[in-house]
Formats: sequence, C-alpha cells, structure tokens
Amino acid sequence: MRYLPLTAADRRAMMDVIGVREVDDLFRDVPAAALNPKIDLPLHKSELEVERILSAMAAKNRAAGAGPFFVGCGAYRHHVPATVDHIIQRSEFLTAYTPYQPEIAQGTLQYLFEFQTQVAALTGMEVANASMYDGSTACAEAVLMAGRVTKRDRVVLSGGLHPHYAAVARTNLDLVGAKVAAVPLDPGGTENLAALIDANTSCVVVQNPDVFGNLRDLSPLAAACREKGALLIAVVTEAVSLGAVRSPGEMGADIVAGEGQSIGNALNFGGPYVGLFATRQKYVRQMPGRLCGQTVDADGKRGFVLTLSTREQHIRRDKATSNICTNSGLCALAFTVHMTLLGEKGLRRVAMLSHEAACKTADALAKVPGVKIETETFFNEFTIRLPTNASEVVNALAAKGVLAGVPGGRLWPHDPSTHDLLVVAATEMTTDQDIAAVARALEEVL
Amino acid sequence: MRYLPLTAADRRAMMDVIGVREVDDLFRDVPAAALNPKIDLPLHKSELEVERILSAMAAKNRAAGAGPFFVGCGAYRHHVPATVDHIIQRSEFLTAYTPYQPEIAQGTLQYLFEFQTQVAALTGMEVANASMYDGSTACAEAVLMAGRVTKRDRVVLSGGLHPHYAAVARTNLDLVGAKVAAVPLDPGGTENLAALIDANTSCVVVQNPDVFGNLRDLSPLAAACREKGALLIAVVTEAVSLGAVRSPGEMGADIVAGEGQSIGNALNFGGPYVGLFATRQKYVRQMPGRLCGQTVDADGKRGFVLTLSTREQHIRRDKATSNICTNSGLCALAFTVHMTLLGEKGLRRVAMLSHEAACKTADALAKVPGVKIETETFFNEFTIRLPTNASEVVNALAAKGVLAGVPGGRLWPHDPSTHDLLVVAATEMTTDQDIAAVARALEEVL
Amino acid sequence: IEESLIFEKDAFDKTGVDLPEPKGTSRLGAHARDGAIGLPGLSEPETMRHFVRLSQKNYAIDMGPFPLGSCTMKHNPRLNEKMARLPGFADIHPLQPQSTVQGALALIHELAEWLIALTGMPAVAMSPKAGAHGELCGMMAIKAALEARGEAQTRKRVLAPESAHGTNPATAAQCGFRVDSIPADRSGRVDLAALKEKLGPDVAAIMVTNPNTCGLFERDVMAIAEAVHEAGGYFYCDGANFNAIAGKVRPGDLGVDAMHINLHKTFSTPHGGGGPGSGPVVLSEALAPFAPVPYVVKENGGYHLVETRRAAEAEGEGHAGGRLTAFHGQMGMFVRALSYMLSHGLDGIRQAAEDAVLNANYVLARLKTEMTPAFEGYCMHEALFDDRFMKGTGVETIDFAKAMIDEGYHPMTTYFPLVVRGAMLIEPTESESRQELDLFCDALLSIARRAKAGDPALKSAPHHAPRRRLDETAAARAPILRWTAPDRE
Amino acid sequence: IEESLIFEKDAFDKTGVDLPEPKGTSRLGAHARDGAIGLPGLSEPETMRHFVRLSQKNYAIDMGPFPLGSCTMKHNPRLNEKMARLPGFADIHPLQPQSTVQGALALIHELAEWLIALTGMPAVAMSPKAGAHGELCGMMAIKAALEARGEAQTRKRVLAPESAHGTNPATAAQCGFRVDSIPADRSGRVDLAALKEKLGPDVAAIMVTNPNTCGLFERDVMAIAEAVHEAGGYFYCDGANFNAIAGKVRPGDLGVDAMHINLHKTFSTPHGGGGPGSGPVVLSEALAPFAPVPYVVKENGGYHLVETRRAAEAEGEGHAGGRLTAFHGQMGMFVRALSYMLSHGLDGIRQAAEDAVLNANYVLARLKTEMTPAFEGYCMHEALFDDRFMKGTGVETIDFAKAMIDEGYHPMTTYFPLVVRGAMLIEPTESESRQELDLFCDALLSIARRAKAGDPALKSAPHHAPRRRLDETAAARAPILRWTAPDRE
Repeated sequence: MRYLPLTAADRRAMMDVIGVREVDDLFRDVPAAALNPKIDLPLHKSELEVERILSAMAAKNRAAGAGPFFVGCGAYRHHVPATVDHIIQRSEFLTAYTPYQPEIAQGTLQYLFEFQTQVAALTGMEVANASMYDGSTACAEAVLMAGRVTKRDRVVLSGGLHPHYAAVARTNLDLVGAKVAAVPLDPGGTENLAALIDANTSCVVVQNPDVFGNLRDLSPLAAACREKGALLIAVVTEAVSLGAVRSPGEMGADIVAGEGQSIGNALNFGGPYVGLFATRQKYVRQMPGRLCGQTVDADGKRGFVLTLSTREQHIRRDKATSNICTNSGLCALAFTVHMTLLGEKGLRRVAMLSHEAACKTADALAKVPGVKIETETFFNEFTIRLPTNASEVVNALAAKGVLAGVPGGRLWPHDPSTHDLLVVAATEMTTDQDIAAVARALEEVL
Repeated sequence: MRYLPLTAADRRAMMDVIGVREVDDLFRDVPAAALNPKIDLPLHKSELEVERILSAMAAKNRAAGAGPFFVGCGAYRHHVPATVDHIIQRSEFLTAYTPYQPEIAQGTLQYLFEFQTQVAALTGMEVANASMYDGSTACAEAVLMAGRVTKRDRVVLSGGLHPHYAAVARTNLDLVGAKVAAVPLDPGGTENLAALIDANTSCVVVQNPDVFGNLRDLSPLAAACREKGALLIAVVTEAVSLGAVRSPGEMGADIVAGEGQSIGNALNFGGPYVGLFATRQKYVRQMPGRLCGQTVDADGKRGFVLTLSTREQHIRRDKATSNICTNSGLCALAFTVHMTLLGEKGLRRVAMLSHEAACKTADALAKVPGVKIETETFFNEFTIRLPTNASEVVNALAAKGVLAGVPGGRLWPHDPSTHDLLVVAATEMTTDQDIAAVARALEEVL
Repeated sequence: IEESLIFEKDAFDKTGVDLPEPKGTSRLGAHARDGAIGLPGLSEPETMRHFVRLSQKNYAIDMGPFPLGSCTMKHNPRLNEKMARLPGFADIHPLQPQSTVQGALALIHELAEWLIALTGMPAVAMSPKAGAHGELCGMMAIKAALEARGEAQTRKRVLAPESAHGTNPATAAQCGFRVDSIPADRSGRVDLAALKEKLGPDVAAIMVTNPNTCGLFERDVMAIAEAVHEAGGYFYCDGANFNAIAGKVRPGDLGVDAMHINLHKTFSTPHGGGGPGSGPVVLSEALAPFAPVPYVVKENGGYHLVETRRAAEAEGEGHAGGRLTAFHGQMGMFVRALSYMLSHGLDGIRQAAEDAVLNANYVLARLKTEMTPAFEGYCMHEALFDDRFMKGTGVETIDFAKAMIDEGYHPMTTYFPLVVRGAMLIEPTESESRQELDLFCDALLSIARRAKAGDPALKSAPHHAPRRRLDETAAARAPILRWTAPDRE
Repeated sequence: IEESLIFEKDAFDKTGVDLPEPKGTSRLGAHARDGAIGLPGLSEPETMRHFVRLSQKNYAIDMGPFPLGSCTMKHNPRLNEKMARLPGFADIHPLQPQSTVQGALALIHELAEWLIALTGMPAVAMSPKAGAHGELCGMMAIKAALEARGEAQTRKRVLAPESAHGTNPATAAQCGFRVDSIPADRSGRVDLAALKEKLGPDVAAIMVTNPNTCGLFERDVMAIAEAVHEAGGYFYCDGANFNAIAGKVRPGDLGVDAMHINLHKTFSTPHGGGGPGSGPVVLSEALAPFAPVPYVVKENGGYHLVETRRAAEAEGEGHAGGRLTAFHGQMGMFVRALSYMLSHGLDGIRQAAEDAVLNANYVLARLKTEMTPAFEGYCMHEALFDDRFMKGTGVETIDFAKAMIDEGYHPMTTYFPLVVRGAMLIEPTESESRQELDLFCDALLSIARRAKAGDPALKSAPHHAPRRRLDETAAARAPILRWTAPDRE
C-alpha cells in the first residue's frame, strides 16, 4: 500500500522489539468477538483507478463554468487567482496542525492575524476571530453569544435571513431552550424589526444584502437595538459586497457574522467555506472560536500566539463560550491571500463589476415578458417574480445549459408564496453573452 | 499590472534618487529612431481573460485521456502520481536557478545526484549526467562525443533509429562536416550494422527497442564495435522499457542516450522532456552537459556541487565539450520523484503491465482482417502493416475518437514503402476496453 | 529575513489583480460605501513572496513527524487534493438543480456507505463540519430521542471521564446538559463499578472516547454500553481515535449509539493549520430518526436531497433533526476522504490501523528505557508518558517539548489528558517509517537523558526556531488582535 | 535534520505506487532483464518528505531577490503553470493527427506572431530548446546561408566580444567556425574601430549581446550591423538580455539577422533549478529561408506542420534548415510564455522593461556610494560593479557574494563578464518592489562597509546556510558522480 512505509520485515522487527508475536496481540483489550469483523468493502486501488472512479463521478455534475451561471444565495462564483491555490497547497500550510506550538507555527499565526485585521476592516468592526466553520454557524454562534452578553433568551430573526441560516440558529437555540420571534418572509426588504424588540430580546439578526438581494440601511435598527439593550447581529453572505456597500460596523452592528467563501474559495458544493466573525472590543471575552494575538518572544521579537484560550473548550470545558475546536484555517488563508492580491482597489473593482453585471442582468430579464423585478436596490443579486413555478423554469433552463438562479421553492419548499420567485446573482465572471443567453432562454421557456 | 510591484509614486521617487527626469533618459544609448516603436499588439489582460483565451485553445485539442490512445514513437503516456507534480511545483524547486551557489542549492544538487545515480543504474552504465534537453539532442551529443573520443568522423546510424533522432544527429554532424553512413529503413530489426563499421567509424547508433518496436540484442554489435575501435551508442526512447528488458550497459554499450519523458513527465506535445545521457567512467571528461558531484563543506559535511565544469562553455568557451547550458532540471526532478515512488519493484510492474497491454493489443489487432503484425519481439510497441495507407486509417480512426498510433507516412513522408505501416504503443494506462475499441474501429475502417 | 505584516508594506494604493475598469454605473445610492477600508494590496510577486516566507516559519507533516497525540497527523495524499479540485466537484453550487449534481450526491452517498460499513452502524449524518460539530449533532440526536420518549426534562445529566477531550463537556453544555465526570481506574480506563454507581434515571448519556485519550482500548466497553442502555441512557462515543481501530473493530458491535468521525484525522483530509475539518456522525437504530437535515436519498437509480425537517417528515422518516449548517456539509473533504478510502480499500485501512498501533507500541517500547509510561502494558495508537522520569530535575514537560523543536521535531501533545501529571502523548500514526521512528526515538532518548542530567539549556529551548518561547501571558492580558496603523495607536 | 540519499533509506524492496499484479505473461524471452537494477522505492509519505526536505535547502525567487546578472530571475506567475497543465496542452502527443491538435498549432503560431511583432523580424524558428540551442539554430542558419552563397568554405571566422557569454564561442565552434574576439572600448562597449579592422572576407558573422553583458546598450549597434553587412557577414545577436528592451526597441530595427529569445528569462517560464528552457530564434529576411524544421503554417483557417526539409522544399520554402530536436519544441514553455505575454500585453511588456532598467539604475545609484561601478553612467537592466572598492582588504568578490547568503539573499553573478576584475553583476528585474530593493541595498552597503573594514568573518561566509563553503576542487579532482553501495566501494 503506497501510503504505508512499513515493510513486512519492518513489522516483524518491530514486533520483536515490542515483544509480541503478532500484531493482534496489541489488540488484546478488544473483545475477541468484535475483533477483525468481516466487512464488505473493496480492497485497495491504484491511484489511476481511483482517479478514474472519482473523475467519472465528477463528470456527472454540471460545473458552473460550463455555461451561463447565475446561482447565488450564500455562495458566489468569483474568479480566484492561481496564486491563491498555489499558496494554500504549500506543504507548510496544508499539512500543519492548529498552531499550538507557536515557535514553529508563526506562518499560520501571522496569516491569521492578518486575516483578523482584514475581516475587522472589511466589516467595520473592532475585532474579528480566526474564522468559523461557515457563515451559517458563525451566525448561530453570534446568536448564542448575544444570549451570553445580554443574559436574555429571545431572538428576532429577520424574514430576509437566508433560510438555512435561520434554521441553523433555531437548531442551536432549541437546544438551550431559547425563544425565536416569528417574522414572516420579506421579499421586499421592508419589514419593521424594531417593533419586535422587547425587554427579553437578546438580539435581532438581519442580513444585508438580504437573501432576496435587497440592500438595507441598518442604522435605524441599530439605534432601536441600542435603546432596548439588544444586540444587532448583521449577517453578510456575500463578502464581496463589503467592497461596495456600507459596512455593518458603520451602520452600528454589534456582531457581524459572515460567509467568506466568495473571496478566495471555490463553490465546492457548499463546503468547506469560511465563517467570518467580528464584534466590538468589549465583547472579546465572550467571543467563540480561536483568536490570534500579538506578543513578544524571549528575545523581545514580535510574534503571534493563540490567545484568550480560557474561553475555549480545551481549557474551560463545559464553561467554554463554544464547543468549537477546528476552524477553517486553510479557507481563511485563501481568503487572506486573495484579499491581499485584491487590496482595497481590487476589491472595490470586483464589487463594482459584479454590481454592474447584476444591473445588466436585471435590465435584460426585465425585458422578458412576464418577468417582474422584485428587488429595488441591490448589490449583485436580485429577485424576480415569474408567471409560473420557478423551480420548473430553473429545471427547464438547466436542460438548456443555463443555471439561472435559486427558485423560491428550493429555499422555502413549504411556503408556496415564494414558489414563483427566482433569486438571480451575477459576478465579475458574468459575461454579456451569459446575460443574453439567460434572457433568451428564459423567454423561450416562459 | 499585477506582476509589477512599482507604483507610479515609487517610480517617481526612484528616478529622483537616480537623477533622471523620465525613464527614457535611461534609454539614451538607444538610437532615437528605434526607441518606442509602434507595435501592433494588444494591451494587458486580466487573469480571467487569459484563462478564457488559452482554455479555448486547449479545448481545440483532443487530449490523450479523452479516448483510446495508442500513440508512442518516442513519447509515452504513463500514469504520473499526483505527488510528482506537487513536488515539482514547490517554489523552492520551480523558481530556483541553476545551482551555481551550492550552499543554498543543496536541494537541487542532491536530487541531481540521485537522478544521475538512477539513470546510471537504469541504463547499466557507470556514470550519467544531470540531463540534456531531450532524447534526440542527447543522441546528437553522444555522436559528437564519440567523434571527440575516437577522433574519427564517420557515423553509422541504424535504420531502426527514430527518424527525428537521425535527423538531429545529421544536422549536428553536417555542421562539423562529419560523414553519415546510409542505412536503409529496417522495420524487421534485422540489419547487419557490424558490417558497416570501418576504420574511420567513430560510432554506431542503434535504438532499442527500435522505432518499430523491435527488441534487439546489442551484444554482438558491441563486440564488433570494440573490435574496430568504434563506440556503440544505444538510444532508448522508452525509459520504462529498462524495467523489463536488458540494459544497454549489460549488452556492452559505450554511451546511452535516452528520453526520460515517460517517467514522471507528461506528453506536453513534445516538450519539455528530459534527455538521459550515460557512459563509461573513463569518458567522463568528454561528456557534454552538467554534472553534479559529491564533496564536503568547510565543516566536513557531505555536500554536492556542479563539477568538471572545465568541460563546459562558461569556462572553456570555444573548447567546451558542448555549447549546452540549460539542462532539463525540473523534468529530471519529475523523473527522480516518480522513479523514487516506483522503485525497482514499481518500475518492473509498470513495464510488465505495459508489455502485457501491448501483447493483448497485438493479439486483438492481429485478428482484424488485413492486418499483419510486423514486429516479432517487442516491449510495449509494435508495427502492423495495413492493406491501405496508414495515415488515412489513422485519420479515420481519429474521427471515431480513437488515436491508433503513428503511421509510417508521418515519420517517413518521403518513403512510400512505409506508408502502410502503423506503429502502435500501449502502456499500463491502456484498458481492455481501449483495446477492444481500437480493434473494432479498425475493423470498421478497413 | 523577517517578514513584515502586509499592512506594513506601504501598499494601501496597490492591487495584485488586473480587472477591467468598471463603467462607473452604480445603483447603490445611499448604500454605497465611502471612505477607505484600510486593505493593502500587493502585486503578485510580492504576495507570493510574503506567503512563501510565512510558510517557511511553519512545521508540517511533509517536513517530519508530527506526533501530536489525539490529532492523528498522517500523510495527506496529493491525489486527494487533485480530486477535490476537479471542476465537477469544486465548481458546483450547493443550490444548483439536483439533476445537475447527481455525481456529487452519489459521492456523498458512497462515502456514507463506507462509513456505515466501517462502523457497523445503520445510519450516518454527513453535514457536521468538524469533530465538535459532530458531537453537537450526536448529542442533539440524543436530546431529540429523549424528547420523543418524553424524558428530555428528566434526563439532564451526561457522564464523561475526566480524561475526555474538552469538546465533550463543552458540547454537552451547549445542548443544555449538565456534565458529571466518571473516575478512571488504575489502568487508565473507565472504572466500571464507579460508572454504574453514577448511572440513574436522570442520565441522558455517557460520552466515552474509545480508544481513550490515554491511548488505551476501553476493555469494558460492551459492559459500559449495556449498563448505560439498561439505565435508559445513550452511549456517545468520541471517535477522535478511530484511526487505531478502523477496519479492525466496528463501534456498532460495541453498543455505541452515536460516534463522530473526523475525516481530517482518520481519513487524511489535511489539517490545514487548523481546519477545515469534517465530522460525520454514525447513528444507531435508536438515534437514526433524529439525524439532521439535509441528507441524500437514493431512489430509482437517482439521488435526491431531503433539505428540511418537514420534507423529512413527509418522506416518513420520523422526527428528523434540525439543520446544523447551510448547504450539505464539507463536500471538498468528502471527496478527499473517499479518495483515501478507495485508495486504501478495506485491507489498507485495516493495515493502517495495525501499523498505527504497531508504531505507537514501538515508540513506547523504545522510550520506556529512559521515560516513564503513564500506564502499564501495550497501548493502542498513541503512547502516553508522564513526567516522573524528570522528577526533581526542574525540567518540565513543556521544556522537554520545546527541546524537541531544536531537534527538528514537532512536540507531542502535552499536559493532556489532564488525568496524568505532565502528560506527553505521542501518536506517530502509520505514516512513519521505521527509520524515521528510530531517529525520532534516538532524539527523544537523548533529550530524556539531558533532562535527567538537569541540562539547563532545556529550560530555554527552543534555540533553533523562527521564534524563541513566546509570552502567552502578555498576549492574553492585553490582547492585540489586529494590526492598527501607527498614527491611530 | 540532515536528509540522507534515497539510496541510504534501506528501501530497495519497497514501492510507493500501487499497481495490479502483472499476469506474468512475458514474451520478452532472452531480452528480459534479470538481476537487480538497484533502484530504491519509497512509500508516498517518505517520498514527499524527502523532497520537501531537500527543497528547503534551496533558495528561490519566491523567497527573495535572486539578482543573478544575465539570468533575469523574475516572478513566475502561477497562472502560467495552471495553463500549461490544461489537458488540452499537457496531455497531447506530438505525433497525434494534426487535425486533433489545431489548438496547439494555433498557440505556437500565435506565440510566433508575438515574437515577430516584438522583435520586428520577419520570421521565427520555434523549436530550439534553450538559449544555447537557439544560438546553434541561428549560427546554423548563417552557415546555410553562406553555403547557399557558396562562401561556406571561405567564411570561417566569427567575431565575438571578450565579454560574451561562453555559449557564443562554444556555439560558433560547434558549427565549425573559428572564434576571434573583439576588444571593448573604455565605456564597456564594442570598439567599433577595432571591429572594423577585424572584418574581412573570411568573416561569417559577428555575435553580439545587446544590451551587452556589462549591462550596457551597444550604442553603435546600427553602425556595427552596417559594417558587418558591408563586409558580407551576418549579425547574430545574443538575446539573453532582451528583457531590458522588450517593447521598447526592436532588434529588427537595428540590423540584426538572428537573435534567440530565452522564454525562460524574458517571458517568465520558470528556471526550475536549471531548466527546461526554450530558445526560439527570430530571423531576418536573409536567414528566414534557412530556418529549421518543423514549423507551423497557417492555411485556409487551419494549421499544419512542415516536418521535413523535403516537405519544406516542396512547399517552395527554399532551402530549409535541418532538424534540431525531435518533435516541435518546448510546448509547455510556449503556453507559459504566451500566458505571460497576453497577461502583460504590449503596455505591460514595455513597462516591465522600463521597470527592470529603473530598478537596476536604482540599485546602481544606491550602491555606488560604497561600491565601485565598473563603468560610468547609467546602466540598462543590470548594474555591474568591480572589486576596486575592496582593494587591499583581502576580501574578494567571492567573499562578498557568500556574505550575501548570510543576509538572506542569493548572490549576484560574480566574475562575469570576464573583462571586469572581480565582477559583480546585479540584475534585480522588474519583479522587485522598492521596499525590497531598499532592504537589499542596505544589506549590500553594510557588507561593503564590512569588507572595507576587512571583517575576517566575510572570508568564511556563509555561516547561516544549509552548507558552509563546499570544496569544489576536491569534487573535480576525484569526481564522485553517483552513489555506490558501501560494499562496492
């Protein structure tokens, strides 16, 4: 077996040193009946065979790059420079562990420090952690943290929050018995959340741009939260939007939970992604997840370490701020490398090109008979209402090689009022030909 | 421009330090009329645009992996483990220069030393150099070296030598006015080269397996060469064959010139490849190309350096053994990594699997009416005679998605006697389905 | 060369990407961001060099042994990386029509089948994003099952050994349980009698790692399972150490109700300096109905996703658990893990477990001449030592660990498990050759001898690393968690 | 950790690949190899670690400045690597039917068009495999042209400056020419008057590097070309330094007849520790008919290859040169170079040349306070210093160079060109940022000051490298060129 360095002779010699006759002597604590069961699985395969099997599976999926593509709703197809993948594949990054031995992990630690600084700047917040699993779990952790900070147990989830995010938050809140205020779906982005805040409300969770693509001014809501002692949690599922639209920090958010996938990371069918988590300095000891901090070494040189681990499970155990252990280090590195290449200048450009492509797409679709644009102000994603079931339209368009967006029925299968909605996203990768193709195909289908 | 770190402000500041007003002041030695000509080329493009342009070009080629594939004649499609590419893409190998500063190039130097040892072992010779451009130029250098060693100027080229190799040797011999003995093409591999050696013959060049796939016993020819004071140059275009068939060294060759592509390297449409060059210890100072040697450093630790550079152009100038400067370092690394993974055990297995696939292919094709197998003993490549023009057959099969081999007309366009020949190669990548497909398709076409 | 932060490179006005100039049309209106964000941009060569230089300050498996106990730092095949980057896996969107991702769904289903076969459990939840997330998934299923039995309010206590990973109590707490610890016996295993005394009608579950964090197989595991089940509780097994027994023992045969599997430990998806991981959870018959959404169903030769609880209920799947994450889990890790499994096959997986155990015992055998094993007898995949052999020398476990850095090795896990004084937990994994282990053991024996001799240089190790010992106390006292422009300080 | 040779790892019976067992059928008969070959095999983790460890003993551009004069060590974009690995380029065979490789032929044609446009020359031969191979191609074309003129036997002398790269005289000799050197004037350029004196009816060609190896533009280049042409010779230009003028000056406008272009210097295909390179040669009207086969012809919207001299003649292309290599040249490098060119565009290529010259002059300006420039005035893309500033200190150029290693830098080119005593030739290329150049200059200035002060530590540098100075004399005296098993020694 190509991955196993020991030869039969090695094993023999090592058993002699250990003083056993066969390897199963080392498994003598295992109940005999349970040892070496018959398992119905195939034997080892050559690299070539494995490649063939997996390539055949991959070939049964339609890659986004194979044609016009307008799918978003929490995962976006932006261009990632080749440099990013090269760097994250370097052995020293790819095959290192969590930087528990900082003397020989300064590479990982320094990029985490840079990542934290980038995320804080981008979200307009004071501090950020070293990443979470993804945006949805970051959002759930934010809600739990708001409970710890405010010692309240009622949560208001916006009707414009991505339904998966809402579901994950609910799952976690259910476990600790917290309550969730029911807010109806809000394709127009005009709900009045401030009115729902009561004295027991720990936080209001609102997404911007929301799942329908609406841009929202969070400032009034932030003021209302402040007044009533609740925290405002802003969710951002399209990190690139922060290159063009006002940051949650500017608008007064207390915690930002975001998905960082669209900077540096591929679509990957939903994972691995990288959760962004930023907040105010004063809440830092209530934050979940890993934090990298600056310090000095015995020679007085600047260096970085994981810090405030008294919040974490491996020290604090059942009193930890979260059970999280693994972060999304390599995806955070991809984010940081891509963001370093972009810089503010490049990020603004990607953002505005995406915005312009979305505007053009909206204009083109608006001309298709029967289509109604539902989203007034948007960044790179908007919602249209179709005269018929959007899922069926999407399937018909897929058969024509066009992946047109996310139908309401996929996100809210049990809410028929959404089933004629289609959420359409564009990025800097969207070409004029793509736009013409989707408009033409849609016209044919309708 | 993403590759250029200087900003306009940097340039300004640097010009101030230098003391010029504009950059063209630094180009003042250029005749004014020639400076800054109008050139009709496009402006810079984004990474995404370049990817799209080149991917579109790539899509116009039929990749070998896209269907049954039996093309050989000096380039072979073997499986290369993913580890190989990962290692050669490491910055430290990919972006280093020739190891002229050995203190900080031990990585390159040690693998070259390992490469030289592997090549020597494989070819059965005493020493090998650190690689040449490819097999054909290695062959030409071998011929020139034989002239230096023997001080004779007549060369016998076997009729089974790859015609490109023969042409390259001729080109180089023409330049120095050496003579080439004309030997007719030899699809059967039965020519009597010994009879052509005269007192002015510096060397006999013979390929094994030859370009038609015939395996040859070089021992009698080696004896004849020895007797008449000529050198025997053995050419190997399929390095994998050395895992299964007798090495040139065993059979008495004086110089081995080989193509190393089929170990570790992709087909690459013909380049870059890696030339193998091995010979006897006593000729080492007449060798062309770079050599890596073992030595010690100031602390007495083992280390490696480029050595015997008094043979080389940068020291010896017009008295050098060759004008070669660049070698094929990265391809040699790929060779060494792949060979390290294989080991003797793996190499023998790849070789025998390739041999078996070729035997199966020959058996299957032999059953196709009208096909005659021309090659009696072969390794992984053999020649068949078709009842019609082989180039047309190959084109017809290509249209069916089968790349069936190399037609005689491609290699010897001016020799109609070869135009019904087809050279067919198989490797461990050839599947039973591929074999069935080529046989079926051929039957349909004939 | 010391490498500055990207923020210190005077590059707030540069970019390392070329993009066409936007046309300048914006419909963002009042939502448009103005003011500087404060993000530096570097040209591509500068970016490359910055991160390559940073990388060179790291230690990694590809450089040498990484014997962190409990972390299973094994070889990460590059084939897996290549496969995960096939456009058909990397460039597909989680919300594309399911008809366009049948290969992806098939892969998830296939991986699930492998996990089921290897664990002997009837079901697996694929979406958890890491080990701790898997624990959350398992404990959530237990809670849901208790709710379905109407006992959620009465069964609030979860038992876990003191030697447990910190994630166990943290997860239990996050699910609203109270944690009660089980003592260990003298052999380093759960004290069965003590456990039985702790059991009662308020016990929801027991959380046990097996092989446990001392590197030992819980030889009473079946009795433990029986006792817990008899008391009406569930058996959660922490699968962090599954690498020792994969292919050799099926948790399903031992009475386990739920166990997470770290694909990034057992099945070699790379650790990546801290993630991403992936933590599918296998579930017993009792818990299977409480698996979270989404999951893949194979039907009529095709695959589809069940994405909501109501959809799950509609399919007659019973209760169904809530959603744990957006989308469908760590697809990129699934591809890598399946690539690993197909490559190894059952024979390779079993051999890997045996080699992992053999390597650990070899290290144990070679080191016990100078160092003190924490417990008697053979170990499983990791060898645990305590600091008795250094007693009175002033040299502590941390000094020993840092001295290893100077020898060119990553230290082992230290001070864990908590039940052993000055613990040193060495997990070589199956990826180490005998030659490498011999060099490693030689180095450790030499450090041990120096420690016993009270070599003062050990107290200040490492001496040959990108940094000397770092002041972690200062870092925590006044945390600096981001770069700030000098003029803002 | 010192890394042993693969032959020292006791692995002659292992393999790191899994392959099905061959069936055992062999028709090789007497040709079958028997006896051990002596090739060790390592498992995949061992292989990875071995080569990763070796790599860590290297210096590379991705780590820092690599200011080797004449070598143009610039940034190697990873986009190019990615493009070269597209199956449509990497996985195609040179002898596939031409109808199945139209994209590849189109790429070669497109790259040729770029080279033609940038050099202002009418033709280009694509197949040479490296710079020296390109020289061979160019000189061969010259020889063929002379033969066509019936002057091959009379014109046997080739003129080249003493400062020329060693490949120039070596190539001339390999083509059967005799080399005669041209003296330089005090400004470091070809002495035009002296050159004219050397010209005569036996001169075949002149070989001049421009910008020359002193980093200076040959300001008399057009007069040189005129004089050589008048004397009936050809002008071969060594294009190693084309990076300084690409997009700024076209050799075709200067009277050049042939010039090779190092794609691995000017157009960033990576050096790879010594290759592979690629050296297409642009040719004037006079030499174009003598270009070697094969070449690509565009016709009726498609492309085809002319692969033999007779085919070339049949196409009415005149004489045609011989074949220089099997197949069609360095396709992998062509893809990378075109990727580079498309990325830069004309504006980027021109800017790169300007930045390369600017960077070199910046280094010259900053270092001349402590070091002695070999010539007065501005330079082109590289700055040349001699060792006068260290005179009498006992410190020599080699010591200075090795001291740079301790500062974290790769040394510059030393002792070349031969015409300058203790030459130090610094080519920063356009890939260095001002910040990086400042650090670099600071380090060199500090070494220069230490040299002047006669710091003895310089004589034994490097102190902080994987190896101290290596004994090259011993290596050459009794060459050990391969590993030998101890029992065979």
